Amino acid sequence: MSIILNEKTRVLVQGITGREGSFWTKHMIDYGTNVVAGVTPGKEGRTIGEVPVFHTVKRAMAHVEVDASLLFVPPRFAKAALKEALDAGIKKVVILCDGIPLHDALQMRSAARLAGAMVIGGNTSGIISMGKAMMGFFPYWLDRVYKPGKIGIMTRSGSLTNEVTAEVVKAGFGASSLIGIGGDPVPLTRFAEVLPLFQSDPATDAVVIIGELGGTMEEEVAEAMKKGLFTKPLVAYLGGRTAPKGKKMGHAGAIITAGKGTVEDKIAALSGAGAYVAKKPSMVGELLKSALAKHQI
Amino acid sequence: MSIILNEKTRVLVQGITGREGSFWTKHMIDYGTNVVAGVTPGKEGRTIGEVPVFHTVKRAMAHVEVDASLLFVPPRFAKAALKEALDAGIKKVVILCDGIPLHDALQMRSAARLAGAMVIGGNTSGIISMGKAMMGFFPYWLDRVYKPGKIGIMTRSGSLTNEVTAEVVKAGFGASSLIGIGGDPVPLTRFAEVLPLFQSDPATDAVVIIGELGGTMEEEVAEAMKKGLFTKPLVAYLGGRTAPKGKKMGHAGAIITAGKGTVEDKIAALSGAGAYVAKKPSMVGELLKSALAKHQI
Amino acid sequence: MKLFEYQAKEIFEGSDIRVPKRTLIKEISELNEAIRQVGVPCVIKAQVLQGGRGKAGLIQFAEGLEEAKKKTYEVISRAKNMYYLMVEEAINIDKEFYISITADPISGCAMIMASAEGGVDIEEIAKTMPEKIIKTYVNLSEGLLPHQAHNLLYELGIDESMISQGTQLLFNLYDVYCKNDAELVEINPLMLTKEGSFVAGDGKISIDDNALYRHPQFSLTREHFESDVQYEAAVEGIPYLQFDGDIGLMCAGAGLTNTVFDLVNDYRSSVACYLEFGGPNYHKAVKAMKLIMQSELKVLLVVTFGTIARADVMAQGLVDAMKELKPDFPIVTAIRGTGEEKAHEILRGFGLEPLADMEEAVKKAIELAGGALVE
Amino acid sequence: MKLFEYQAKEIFEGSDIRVPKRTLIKEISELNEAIRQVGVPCVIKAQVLQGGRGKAGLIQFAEGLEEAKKKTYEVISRAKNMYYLMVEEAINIDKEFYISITADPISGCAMIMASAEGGVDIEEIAKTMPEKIIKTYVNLSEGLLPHQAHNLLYELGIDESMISQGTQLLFNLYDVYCKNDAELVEINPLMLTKEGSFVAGDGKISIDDNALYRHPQFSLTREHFESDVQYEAAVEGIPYLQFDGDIGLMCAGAGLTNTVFDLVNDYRSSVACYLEFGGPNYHKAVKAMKLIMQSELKVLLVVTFGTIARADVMAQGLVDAMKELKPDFPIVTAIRGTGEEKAHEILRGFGLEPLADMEEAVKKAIELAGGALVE
Repeated sequence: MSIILNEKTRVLVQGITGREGSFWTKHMIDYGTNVVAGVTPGKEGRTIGEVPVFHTVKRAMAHVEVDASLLFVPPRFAKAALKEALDAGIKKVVILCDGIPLHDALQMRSAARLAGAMVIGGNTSGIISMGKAMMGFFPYWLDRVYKPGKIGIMTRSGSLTNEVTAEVVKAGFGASSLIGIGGDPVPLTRFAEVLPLFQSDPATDAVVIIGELGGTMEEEVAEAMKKGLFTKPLVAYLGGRTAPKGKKMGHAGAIITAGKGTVEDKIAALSGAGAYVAKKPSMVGELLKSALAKHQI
Repeated sequence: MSIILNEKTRVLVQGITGREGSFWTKHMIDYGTNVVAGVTPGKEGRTIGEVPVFHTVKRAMAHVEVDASLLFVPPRFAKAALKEALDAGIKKVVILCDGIPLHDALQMRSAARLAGAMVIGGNTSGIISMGKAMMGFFPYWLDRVYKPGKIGIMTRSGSLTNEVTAEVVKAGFGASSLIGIGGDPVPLTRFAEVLPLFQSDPATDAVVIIGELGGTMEEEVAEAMKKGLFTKPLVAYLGGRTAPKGKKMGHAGAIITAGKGTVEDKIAALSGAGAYVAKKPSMVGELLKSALAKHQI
Repeated sequence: MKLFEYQAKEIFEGSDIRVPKRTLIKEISELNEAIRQVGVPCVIKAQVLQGGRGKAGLIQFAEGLEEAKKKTYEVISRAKNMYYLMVEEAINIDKEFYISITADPISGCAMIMASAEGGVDIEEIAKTMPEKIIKTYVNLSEGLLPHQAHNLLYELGIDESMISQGTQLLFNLYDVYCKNDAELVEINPLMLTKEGSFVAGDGKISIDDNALYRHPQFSLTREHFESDVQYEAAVEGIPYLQFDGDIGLMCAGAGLTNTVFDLVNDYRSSVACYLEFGGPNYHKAVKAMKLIMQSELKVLLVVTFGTIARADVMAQGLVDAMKELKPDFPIVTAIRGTGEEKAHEILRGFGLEPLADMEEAVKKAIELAGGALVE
Repeated sequence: MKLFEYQAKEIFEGSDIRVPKRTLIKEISELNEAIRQVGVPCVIKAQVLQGGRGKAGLIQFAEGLEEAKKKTYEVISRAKNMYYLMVEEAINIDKEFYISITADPISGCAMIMASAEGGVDIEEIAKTMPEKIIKTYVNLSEGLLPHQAHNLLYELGIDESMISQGTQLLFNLYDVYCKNDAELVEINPLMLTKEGSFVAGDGKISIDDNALYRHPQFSLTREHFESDVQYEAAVEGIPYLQFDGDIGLMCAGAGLTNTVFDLVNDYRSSVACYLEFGGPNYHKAVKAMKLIMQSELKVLLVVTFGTIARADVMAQGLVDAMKELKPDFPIVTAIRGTGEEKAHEILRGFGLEPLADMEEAVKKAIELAGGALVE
């Protein structure tokens, strides 16, 4: 089992003929992903590997059935591409690009909610169901990181994901699904919205969240735990604990504003809700072990 | 029984302090309507009769519960007033004014559907549940027209309603509910959308629709009947049968364009679906009698 | 409010939609100069609001100056109520399309209709080959989206090289639709030139009368109407149509007026004019009578059944109008609704017989007009 | 991109939001003329981007010219990195409000926050009296609706006579938010004058960097940065922050960089600068090194764990930079991810020891910087 994506999920790639799009499409297929079609306006008739390319999503879907779409488009076209996918009735979308304008992101979040679609991203490496399929770019060949197992992972940061997941693997675990919700100030799906999927996934024993300063997503996770909506063990690592107030720390979403978003607050909320908070990545493995042990008693 | 509105329905009046608004509010109360509050920005604290006035719908609803809103506002403010009602969660709205800009009406229709609300109008006298309550302006004191009974009436035309309903009463019947959907090219609720309410209303034995040239609403009624969604006897009178093509006949909605909207087409569709079509108002009563008689056999 | 072709093309130009070179002339003496500006071959086009100008011989092609003169005379002789002629360059056409934007009342969206069968009567295509019309629905809050334009253009079979220009055209046309509160914008034919440009061969724009207050740049002028009386009625806000029959209708309420219209026709009589003085106009009986009296009619038929439009106010207005204007035709009334007792009193006081039944009134009017009651 | 008060007020003025009379001066010699224009009493305001200017003594009130001079000297002496001073008329204030518009990431709406407790620190109010902040959510596709403005203003306790002006102000401010792709627009205080006008006492606007391509009128200039090196980094598109500690960070990936930042602080050492050269910048090692070398640092710490940002490319870049720029500080590396074997080879070939563990690298760097490892 895995959440959102598995080896049967029929994946469409919007922006498939671009350099990154075509490169990673081949890797996704190599990993086992069922990529059924691609879209680039003006490029209908071409193929990427054996994947047929169409002018528009509608035209692709007249030929193949599609369950999910992956957007390999530049940030300024992300809103239009998402609306195209939603209009075509696609209910799962992953958006990778970094740099989506804030006002576009707000409208995208609105549109996704209205359509009842799960839209992951932007500013993410994507999602991967270990050993089965991926939508995005993950160095799955690094087997000290990308190892199947029973730990669900959610992350706001691509670079930190490799670092933390390596610790999970080092402790003898592997991952069920890894969901990169992205580092933008307006993630189109939030931690607390993915959590129920992990809760009901029998292949997930515990969840690791990789958070950081800024926003209120970690607090929402704590809220969900307090309400009993998530009852499996949860380990969190949060970057930017010592970051100064008011500075954007790399990610646009990683900023403390209006007194909100300090890692202290997040740690307090999560600990108060029964989560285990790692002070540094190397503690994640040990915490997972003891969390799972306690949970079994 | 009656549809949409009864004597318990808590009615809000937006634009209550205007000349028409205050005049007809008193008549509505006189008729039995449960008018609980009114809204006019800047007029909070006043009363119309005993009805308290508030600045905004939100403020009114902080004091009283509301089931339905009646808009007595000029056409250029109709869109804003409707959005205010919908935002406040009101699911039944009647809009009386004539002259709503077409593009506003389109957006209002979209907004109403999105909110899952039944919005009746514009360009209508409103709705009346005979002997119980009314939202709008009806000369209920004319008892040769406004008589309770078991015939549901839907109409695109105010003036013709009195004429046709008088014929229904003359034939020994009365009305259960009378729904004026209005004469605009974009009625916010369409005949076929009201029909299911009459179908499931035990107090309605048959329905009379008062249609006219233009649009496709009568054809949609025929369609619904063919699909078995409406099975009670239906009598229709349609004005403008001899109207020349391409001329607006009074109502903005009453125009034959793009080859659509001729009364001939409507008559053919309705007759084909088993409805009884009266050639003139004076035939409606007799047709109702024979339709009900046939239906009982 | 319907705009003339020349007005539509000005709006198109202002929204970066290409239109042919053209000049507007008022009389034949300006033709030479016009042709000097647009060149030959050219097209002579009557600026009138009626549809089917091509079939009616109101659009004529000319190879050179002499032919143009001849054709201009032809158009002038055929056109009624024409204020301007357009002299337009002839375009080197590769293909013609149809495109329009109207309102879809069911979805609450704007509806773009397009067809690769351009230049011909779209209503004909809608009836005979509906599958050749491509429809795209645009939510006004969202606006036209790029993929909608792409899907439409690819489905029309537009060549890849023209997709980008076509997309821009659609956005520009949608912009014209929204910015002007249009009921209709239409380009038929939309010409694809041999040189690879989309050019609007014709232009129809109809502005929503209810939204004219947001667009003070548009005003109804005499040119928009077939007669002075129709113009006068429009300025007054009174719905008024002119026909050439016997019975003048002065009724309150659009639906009721249409019904009386049908009854008159059903009984094989005919309508002289259609005046609807219900709603906000119910106190305008005198003004209405002034308009009516400009028509030729044998009998005036007044039918009302009002609520807000009070019967007594309308009856008094009618009596006042008769006193002031002294019409020389007989008047039949069926004035009912709020205040009807008082109304009937007023009418009787002035020697008019107040009828209570619409059909009876229609029959009486036809009888007075000398028509036969054949159903 | 944060705008200065004077820029925000220009934008406000262009959107019909009233602002006080004001003049911008660059030096004290222009003060006389400025005061002649705005009158006395007046306010002297440092045009710097830092918050809390009032508390920092960077905004000063003056009754007359002499006092204004004295206050101007005071402000100049206190301000760092200041390019302009604003001389502004003093407003006759009846009441002060707070108003701002930002993004609400949960609803996907714009969020208007308003409070009748204007002129003070809104973060303080948010913490201590959250009930005094009124929030209104605006769907961007719908825009601000009149009833939303009315509800907000009535709830603020605005007098009936000011509702209409207040509504217009909200619409104008919302317009500024949308038209400029703003992250934040804020007026604090929004002054209600004794004469009955709303006037923007201050103005904060922050433009979304990701949307700057839609707004070529805004460009980052040297004035927006505390130092030359921060300006240079911004022009290059490299996230860069300056601190005054010992260890320079040159890491790939924002999350990873923040983690290294925490580890350095946890081990009681300190960060000299924060440079993030992941994502599109991973091949810019030489440029990154040039920026880094403008800081004072004892050790450079390079940590990466990349996917698209290939380890070998970054390692080679680092080696190239060292060859070209010959930095005089020791360098500790933990370069991992795609291409890491080749990366380690490259580093070893240049005499650098490639570490594989982040924490180990941090400890090593601190040791080289001469710091103690106290956790």
